[in-house]
Amino acid sequence: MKRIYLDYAATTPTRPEVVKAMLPYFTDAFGNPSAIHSYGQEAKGAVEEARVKVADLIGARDEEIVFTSGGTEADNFAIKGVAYGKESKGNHIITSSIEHHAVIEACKFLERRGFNITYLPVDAYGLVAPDDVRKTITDKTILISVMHANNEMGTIEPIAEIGRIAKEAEIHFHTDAVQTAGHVPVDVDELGVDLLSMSAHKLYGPKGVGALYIRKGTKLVSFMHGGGQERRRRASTENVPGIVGFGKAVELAKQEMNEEAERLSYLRDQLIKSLLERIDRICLNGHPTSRLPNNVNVSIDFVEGESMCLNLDLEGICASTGSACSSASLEPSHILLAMGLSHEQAHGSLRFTLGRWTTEEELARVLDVLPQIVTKLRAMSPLLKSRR
Amino acid sequence: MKRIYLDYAATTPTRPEVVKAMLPYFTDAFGNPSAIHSYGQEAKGAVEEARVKVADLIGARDEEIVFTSGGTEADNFAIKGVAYGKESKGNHIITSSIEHHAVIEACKFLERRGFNITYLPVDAYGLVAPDDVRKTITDKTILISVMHANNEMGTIEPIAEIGRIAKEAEIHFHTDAVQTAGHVPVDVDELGVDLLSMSAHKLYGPKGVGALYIRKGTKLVSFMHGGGQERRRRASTENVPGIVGFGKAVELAKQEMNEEAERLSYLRDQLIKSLLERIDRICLNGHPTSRLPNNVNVSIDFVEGESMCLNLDLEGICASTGSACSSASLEPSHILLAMGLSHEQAHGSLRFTLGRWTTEEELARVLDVLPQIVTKLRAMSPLLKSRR
Amino acid sequence: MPDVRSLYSEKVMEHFRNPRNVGEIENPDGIGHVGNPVCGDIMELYIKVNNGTIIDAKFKTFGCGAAIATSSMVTEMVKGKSIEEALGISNRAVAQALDGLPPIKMHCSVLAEEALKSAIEDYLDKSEKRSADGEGERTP
Amino acid sequence: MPDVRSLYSEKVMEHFRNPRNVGEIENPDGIGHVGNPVCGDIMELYIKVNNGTIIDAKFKTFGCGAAIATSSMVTEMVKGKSIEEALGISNRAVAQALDGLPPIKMHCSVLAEEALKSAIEDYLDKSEKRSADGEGERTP
Ligand SMILES: Cc1ncc(COP(=O)(O)O)c(C=O)c1O
Ligand SMILES: Cc1ncc(COP(=O)(O)O)c(C=O)c1O
Repeated sequence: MKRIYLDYAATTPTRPEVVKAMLPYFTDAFGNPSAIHSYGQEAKGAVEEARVKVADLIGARDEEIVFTSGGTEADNFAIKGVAYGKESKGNHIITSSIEHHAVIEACKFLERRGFNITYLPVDAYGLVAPDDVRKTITDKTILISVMHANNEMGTIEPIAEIGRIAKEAEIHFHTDAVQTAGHVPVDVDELGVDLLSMSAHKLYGPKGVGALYIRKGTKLVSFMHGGGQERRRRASTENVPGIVGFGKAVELAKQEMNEEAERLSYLRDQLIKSLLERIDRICLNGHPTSRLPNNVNVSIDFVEGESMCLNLDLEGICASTGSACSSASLEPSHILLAMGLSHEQAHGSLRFTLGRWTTEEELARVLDVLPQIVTKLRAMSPLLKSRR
Repeated sequence: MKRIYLDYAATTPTRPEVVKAMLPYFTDAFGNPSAIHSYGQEAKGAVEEARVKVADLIGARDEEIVFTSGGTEADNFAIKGVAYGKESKGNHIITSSIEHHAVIEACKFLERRGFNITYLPVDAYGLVAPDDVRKTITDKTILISVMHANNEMGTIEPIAEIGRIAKEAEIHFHTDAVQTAGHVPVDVDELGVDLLSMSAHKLYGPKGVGALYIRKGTKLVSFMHGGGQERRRRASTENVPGIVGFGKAVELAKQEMNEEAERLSYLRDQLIKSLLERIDRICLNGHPTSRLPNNVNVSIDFVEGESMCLNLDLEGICASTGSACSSASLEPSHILLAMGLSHEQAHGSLRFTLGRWTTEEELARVLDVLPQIVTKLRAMSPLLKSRR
Repeated sequence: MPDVRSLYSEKVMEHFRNPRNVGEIENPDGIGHVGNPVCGDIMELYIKVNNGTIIDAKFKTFGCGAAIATSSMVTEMVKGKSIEEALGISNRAVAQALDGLPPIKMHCSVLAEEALKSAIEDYLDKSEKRSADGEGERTP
Repeated sequence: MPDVRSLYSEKVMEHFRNPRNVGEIENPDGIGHVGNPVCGDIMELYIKVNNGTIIDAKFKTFGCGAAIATSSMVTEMVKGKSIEEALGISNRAVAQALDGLPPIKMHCSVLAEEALKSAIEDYLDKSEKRSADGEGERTP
């Protein structure tokens, strides 16, 4: 059975062109970029070439890009870096209640160490209100961090508006663009951000590499302490093949982004429409239009997400859920709860995220299989009965 | 011209067998290990298999291994993790003056934040005296961190002795084993360590992946905050291909370590002997016997390291130096200075580190070429004249 | 290429695919209702008792794969057992019968044990009440 | 396969490989001695002056590739120049003549400029002294 992968927001396969670009840097051009000899310098050159590509994708200058081990490190670096860099000015950080764990947990760590964090609420679509940001700013506020688009329910946030508010108030502004970079246009000046996180494995690059954009002049304490790599901003021997792969992936993404976003948005809307038609007591989570092109997230009443996913998996379909029962965490998605979903609804969420290899046929198969699974699970649901 | 790589301590090429093991995890088994579907679970299985191999190399249990983005992160995690985890007990950390920057800079970061760090001196061979450790312990000491072997001048430290002292005093003990794991026997129980850092790219694995061994019961605050990966100890989507490659590299290292160490020790001693014979006013840095099998580090009077390296590079020979002029840093090696070398000697250091593909012929070529280079540089050295 | 692995044992997946004893029992002798929407697992367990022996058991479960499999397994395990024997079924026994559960899913087996205990208590409460009622009938 | 790149420009490497004017000048008219072992670069620059024109320049340098190349380049640049012209040679001019230096190596060009200035000062000091001595000879 050919499997149908619809979990592109969790991770993407590395594109063959990307793997091909990486390969020489494992075995042949394997040098340490800090070394002055030819092996070192050819590795360094490759890293710098990738840096230009990544900068180019988001309208930044290459010296404003620092490579990291992924989106989580970029988020930790931005948040802890500004917190420690600016603590003489204040200890207040504004973020949202729908951030990725990498932002939320970094903030909670700082909270335990005396910082003061505001987690802004969102509306039923998952949108942060720029006005809430404005009202929450105090003279102790040193950082605002709001994600560009949510990984779970796909809502794209009004970053440019928040950027204007941050700029006016002269407060550093960070956005987690892990889900948008390479998928929708991202321009650091248009968004008005000082810091922006990316992760290669979300855009058909390798796992274990990401980047933090740091606008020139942004005061930041290092997160990874050690050697003088990345202009002394991030220590550790550079993951040269990973960085080269990231660069290649970004280059391809830039070329194909617009066309691909259009194709996926169409498939997304078709899938949403058909799901709502074929299954009763189902609702769309997240914003209907200010939404990632590849994200479909629904809650289906009376059934639990993991058991839907497992049943789909048995049919060769890979999806995900915000249910408590999802593998790495025991709480239901804080994101869905923040939007006002009940616990039952959060546990009944199902996310399909589409990607480069998604076809109409694959989605047709989902539409064939899912209603039966829902029927089967509802037959054993005590929730359905109690509502009869 | 076939290049001669003698900078294996800086980084090693990834072995072809390792690359081969990694490849399926980029494009086919590319899942996110946190996902419950089949793609996720096969990735998770691969990560767990690698964990068993890494644990096995150092005599640990697999649940005591946490994968990181490299040696630097492992060091940062260990040091900051214990500091924050134990700060209610005390704020004193003991380390040595010859640690890698990843340890030193993490300590300096903590120092700026109110911790109290002792940097123990070393003798002329680069050895830390266990007795110095014992004497420096106070009731506020929460961590001892001494590296297993030094990356620059190769001295292997008396870790087991220090381990006994740490155990007696009930203080967490960390060792940076980035240069030893996979090269000489490393056993966490024999060494008596609670925390141990490793990096894959130093043992023919890929760059951008490492591990921290955390003895069961060691209290540690997370460094990378975010999702629940690595049993909630290290967030971020696992670098699956990197981890698989690390596992494969470790497996091969374990099989071949003893034989390879013997082969390299012989070559090392030959090279040292011949260098001392053929060049005057040259001395060996580091310990003559308690020394990494692959490390040759000498200081050559009146000549500067970078210009020697560049000249060697022109002859196709890749080596490194502790001179200020080495690429990433502007200070001369703190390690050589800590051993009591003068600034001139530190600037005149040259390191050859041997590895799997090093042959006697390669070293013969070094011995052919280096004396001429030294002669040429000495002819233009104002230091030589002033000593005449 | 690596093996395709699964979160769960084959036994769990077998019970998840084909859960035994799904449904309700009309006029059950005991009902257990445990769990809550917050944690995401809700189980209802029905038993029919005859002469101190559980002769039938059914369940309805909202929850993850492990919740469904443990529900299915526990209903299988109790059938034909005396009330006392049934009370001796531990969550570990349920998990073991399924060839183990992932550590983070052990709470599902606890829930299954609790559902069973709760159904039995319900049965015991009712039968006390019934015998009290019966005595009542006899006395006046 | 990627290109083999170098830390330095071809011009730097050319001067590093074949440094011009290595050595000392016997009875020089000026000597500049700059740098120190701590920073790792030490330069000595010798000049021979005739009629206010630098007719020869030589150097000895302990230091990195950039230190050697800038020493070589600055000695080339001053030859044939008047003292005044030579004083106008900036470190940037030296770096530019080498097709640029990596940012962290710019200090080497500064050192070369300083070595030159120091040699010229030495020359000027000496010639003042000489002319003072000369005047002295004439007066009594
Ligand atoms: C929005 C968002 N931020 C951060 C991350 C973390 O990225 P990584 O897994 O590369 O650490 C992810 C994905 O996991 C994400 O979706
Ligand atoms: C002793 C030692 N510790 C730590 C590190 C850092 O490892 P990495 O480059 O993987 O971060 C290195 C090498 O760079 C090292 O030699």
